Amino acid sequence: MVFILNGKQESIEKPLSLDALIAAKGLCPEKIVVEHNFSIISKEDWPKIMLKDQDMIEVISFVGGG
Amino acid sequence: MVFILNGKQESIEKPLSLDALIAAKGLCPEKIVVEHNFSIISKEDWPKIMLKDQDMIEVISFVGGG
Amino acid sequence: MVFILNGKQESIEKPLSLDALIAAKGLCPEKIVVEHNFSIISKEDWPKIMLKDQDMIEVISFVGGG
Amino acid sequence: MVFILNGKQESIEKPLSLDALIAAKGLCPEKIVVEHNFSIISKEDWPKIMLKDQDMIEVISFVGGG
Amino acid sequence: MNMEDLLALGGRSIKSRLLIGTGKFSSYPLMKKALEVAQPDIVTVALRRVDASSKTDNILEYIPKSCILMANTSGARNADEAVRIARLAKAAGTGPWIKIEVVQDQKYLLPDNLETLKAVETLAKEGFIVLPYMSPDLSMARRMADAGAAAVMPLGSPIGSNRGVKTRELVEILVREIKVPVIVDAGLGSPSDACECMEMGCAAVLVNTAIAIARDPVAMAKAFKDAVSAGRAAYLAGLAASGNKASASSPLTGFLRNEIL
Amino acid sequence: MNMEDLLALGGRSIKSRLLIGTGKFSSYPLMKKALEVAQPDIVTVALRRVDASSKTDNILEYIPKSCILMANTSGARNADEAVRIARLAKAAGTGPWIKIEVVQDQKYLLPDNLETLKAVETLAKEGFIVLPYMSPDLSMARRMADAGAAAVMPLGSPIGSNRGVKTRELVEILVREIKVPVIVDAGLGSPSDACECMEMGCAAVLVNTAIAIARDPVAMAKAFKDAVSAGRAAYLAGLAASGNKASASSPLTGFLRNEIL
Amino acid sequence: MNMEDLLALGGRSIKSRLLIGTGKFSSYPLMKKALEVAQPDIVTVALRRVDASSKTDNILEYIPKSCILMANTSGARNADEAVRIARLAKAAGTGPWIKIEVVQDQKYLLPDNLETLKAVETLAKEGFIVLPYMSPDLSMARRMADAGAAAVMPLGSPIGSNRGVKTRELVEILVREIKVPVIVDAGLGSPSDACECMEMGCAAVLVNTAIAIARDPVAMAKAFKDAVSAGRAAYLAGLAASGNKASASSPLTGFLRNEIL
Amino acid sequence: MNMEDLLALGGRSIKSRLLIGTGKFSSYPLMKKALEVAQPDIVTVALRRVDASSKTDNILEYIPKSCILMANTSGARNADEAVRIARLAKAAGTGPWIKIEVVQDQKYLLPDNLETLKAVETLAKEGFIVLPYMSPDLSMARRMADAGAAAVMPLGSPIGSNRGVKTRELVEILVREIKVPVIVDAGLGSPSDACECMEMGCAAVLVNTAIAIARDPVAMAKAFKDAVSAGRAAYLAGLAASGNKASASSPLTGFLRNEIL
Repeated sequence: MVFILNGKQESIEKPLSLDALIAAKGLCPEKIVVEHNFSIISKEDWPKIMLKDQDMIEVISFVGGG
Repeated sequence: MVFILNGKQESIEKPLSLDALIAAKGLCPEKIVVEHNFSIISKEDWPKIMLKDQDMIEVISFVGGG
Repeated sequence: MVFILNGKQESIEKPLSLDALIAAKGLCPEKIVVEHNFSIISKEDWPKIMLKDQDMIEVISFVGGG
Repeated sequence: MVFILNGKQESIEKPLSLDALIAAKGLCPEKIVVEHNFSIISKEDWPKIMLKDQDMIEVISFVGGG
Repeated sequence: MNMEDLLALGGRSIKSRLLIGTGKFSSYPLMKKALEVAQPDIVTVALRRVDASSKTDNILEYIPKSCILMANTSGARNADEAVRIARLAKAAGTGPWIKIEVVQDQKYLLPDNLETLKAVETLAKEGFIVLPYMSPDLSMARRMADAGAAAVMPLGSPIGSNRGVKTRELVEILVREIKVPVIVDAGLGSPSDACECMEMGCAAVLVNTAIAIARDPVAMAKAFKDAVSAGRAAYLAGLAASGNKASASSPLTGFLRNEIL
Repeated sequence: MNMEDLLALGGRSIKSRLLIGTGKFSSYPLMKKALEVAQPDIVTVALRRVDASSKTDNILEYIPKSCILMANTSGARNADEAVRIARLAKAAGTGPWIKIEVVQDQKYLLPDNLETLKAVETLAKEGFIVLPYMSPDLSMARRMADAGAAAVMPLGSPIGSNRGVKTRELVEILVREIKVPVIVDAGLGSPSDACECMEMGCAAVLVNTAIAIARDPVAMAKAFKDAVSAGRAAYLAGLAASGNKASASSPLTGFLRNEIL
Repeated sequence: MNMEDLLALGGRSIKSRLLIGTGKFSSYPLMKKALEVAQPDIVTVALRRVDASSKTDNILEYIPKSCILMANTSGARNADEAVRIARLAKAAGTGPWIKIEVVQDQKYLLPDNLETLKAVETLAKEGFIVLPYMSPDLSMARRMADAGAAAVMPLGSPIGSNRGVKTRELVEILVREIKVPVIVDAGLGSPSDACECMEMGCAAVLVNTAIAIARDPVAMAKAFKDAVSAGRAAYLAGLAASGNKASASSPLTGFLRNEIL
Repeated sequence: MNMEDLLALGGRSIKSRLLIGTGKFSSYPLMKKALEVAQPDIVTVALRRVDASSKTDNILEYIPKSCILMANTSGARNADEAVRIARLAKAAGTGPWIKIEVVQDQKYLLPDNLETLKAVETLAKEGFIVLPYMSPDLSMARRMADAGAAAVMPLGSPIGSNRGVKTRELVEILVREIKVPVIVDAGLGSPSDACECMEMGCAAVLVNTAIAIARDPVAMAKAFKDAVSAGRAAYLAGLAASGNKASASSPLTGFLRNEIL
């Protein structure tokens, strides 16, 4: 099963929840916001979301900007 | 019966056609355009238009402008 | 005998020294400088200068300027 | 015997007049002005001037300028 | 100036890059003289209610027949009013050329880009040759061009202010980025302002007040005409770059030092 | 432009208010074409040591006979050198017209007003028609005029910089206060710069680099010629004042409101 | 500067009229130092996809906790994208403050006023405190204010160009006519540019590039801070009018003539 | 601002780069307050005949004792008069500091560079610390520096005109070429003008009218003080260059396209 993370296709064998994905990627929950198929998912809901085939996930954080 | 000519109310007793009105006002047909109740009336149709109560007539011509 | 003080002609009967003139005019020695016939006279020399006919005296002080 | 022409030292054996020098250099009299030891020499006087040792000659002409 | 340098506009080949407005002249005969010396291809006029009582002349009789008449929609406060005026103008005989002018702000007479865009869309569809007077903004100028504007006419400064090309920074960008001709309209106060616009690469300029209220409008019209062709010629001839240092235009003559080389 | 508007200068009546310098042209024939289209009355040249080895043409053959030749003293670093060059130029046949140019500063080529003044005094006494290139300073310009300068020629910006009239504030004061003609020399980079000078009331402008190094010097010469007459005409025609607010050039048409009056 | 002169914006009382952008600093610690000396109340940040591979720090840790964080929507090419980024930013914790930046043009990064207006309408309804970066156009600025923008942020010149307030003519009109604060954003290259904006009556300025890429960003941040309060103070203190003539600041001392009065 | 950034002038280390003139204040007490907030190191005064009848205060009592008093020679029309006033001022107790101001022109109050130079030569020899007010001309500024001027003070625009640095082109050249400090005197109308001068690299500015006739001279004095240090700090911090294109200060966020990389 494949999904798109920040524009890159990735594939997994066994089921994976959003928080497991974040953890696996070693991303710091405090500094990011996650969008799952165009809807923003609050941290507390990450465990409830199980990735499905073709899911599109965006993980965003702040950078310098004017 | 009353009508509005260029924003001024006027009243008449007997029926009057657009071309008769233009003539009565001494306006030169070549240099004007006439709007009757928001639709533009070409010169040849002036005789066909008989003024009705509350009609709104605009008679416009060119002036200097930038 | 006449002399010119700041462009105005004045006349006196009896001899007059510079310091007497300054005193007579009620000018405050601290804030002025005195020029006698185009040479600057220091305060201590004022008593030594006796006015002569046609002497030209300028009494100058500071004012605002850019 | 040596002389300076436009800043360059040159030497000659036998006597030479200004007009001979100009001719020898192939310069067109119409377009130049000649200065001999800081005085301007008119064309008619060129033949009269015999070069002397250490003479300084400037030959000038017009060029583009703003 | 190169005879072949014509401006393609509204399907016509325009020779004069000086468009002239007819407002504010002290008299029609004076205006006529000014137009005769300036020889514009395009002249703007406005519309107004006829005053039956006053017997004013017909301005059209004082505009050379050879000129393209372009009515403006001055007085319009929104797209609908502009469209209505445009249709009246066409019916009145100015043909398809229309300068869209939609103004809400009565103090600076600045154009309303959004209502102007709407009017461009409607009138271009109806076959008008549409020249919108606009506030110099790249995104709206693009939309007007895409909607069928024959040209865009950004302001140099407020109408009648004679302040010159105060919007140069933005107008230069329009010139580089917009695919239709850019014609600076409003605010040009002197021939050097008009010349500067042409040197920047503008396709043309529209001038009214600076000519009409000059002490001698006829001579001023001629001055603008010459300045516009000078500026256009300079643009075509390739202006030299400017620098921060000096660069001698004359040889730094050597002989004065009398140095022995 | 008014045929009677002639510039009285050095006892002559000058028709063209565009003086042209002859430096930096890529070739003499090209320069000749530029002069033929611009039709200047006064053309500047410089002096240089003849290089016997090189067989360059005589520049004078490429300058219309009708032009007044004015040699400049470029290369002079003080009054004495300027005087020496002026005398050489006269002997070489340019007649009494001389542009004094005394420069110490080799980076910006800015004129030395004090040495320039001394050269004016000497040469005016010798009967030269003296036009000093100067830094725009009222007190020195007055002295040059009193010493017999036929005109004063303040710089617009450094020679060859094409930066325009960066000294406008001071040049405008010279125009109002100096009794001899004020001719802006140096730095004018585009026809609009020259036009602006003329609108300010300058008597003329002297241009060289901007024409000589343009992509098309002949077309650029024509552009400067037209811009100068446009600017002069505008000055004579009386430019309208500029304001901070807008002022309608069209009637703010009433009929759109349909109000009952 | 008067302690009571606070800017009411988004329901807050803002003390510093210098808003600072966080892009382009060579390091976060350097940026932190600059923010510490400039003491802005409002600081802008951007959003970007996390790169799992790179372990970059969290910029928020380098911004004083006292600052209001305002995310921008840079990268958005239309209203929908801007709205989406705004919601993400809010979810990510910047709260309700959002700088709308919708850019189609990648060369000059000029804002798209129409798409920006749409984003203002949507986000203001959602309770965001919306500050739109916009092209200085009165009609669109009015619409943005009417749609609930907390302020309008016209550009001085293109982002990062450091060219200053090239749009002064139009920005001055916004200051006079728009009822919400006018904050000049983009293009300010030096403290004097920022000072000039404040003297014009702008409510504040937003600066990023000119500070971030200065040789010494910390000192430059302080310089901008001081120039902004100087300009604001001058505006409040009432600048004297400028004139064309001189007016002596010293008495023209009489005694030197030695005239007998 | 860097504590070590002191201006070496006349053998002193000057902390404030804002020199203040004392003319035109509506009252001495008001002037005193302005000087107390601006904390200038150098303050200028003028001389005048005492009017025995009027009992005006002594201005010196309203100037902080810590200030260096610098008398000006206003009213002088030539070098001799300037020298005479300088000597009177010294006798009156201002010490060796003198601002030379020689003016013939009563309309624009422009300095006479030649007479000013003569006064510099005489007074420098007599041990005065001479700061000549001058018309920005490189050759004369060099001579004044060579004659012993402690600094040169070119005008920004006519005295009291509040027009700003209209002579920027020439002043910038002085800053680069003259070995003594360049202090812009006259014409600065707003703090941003003063800030701009400092950013250009001027050593200091002298302001009088713009402060004295402001609605609130005390607040304006503070504004000028802050703007001057801001401009100086910016100069030291290295202003970034300006460009013609935009340069993004935010990443052009990629995620919005949802492209598959």
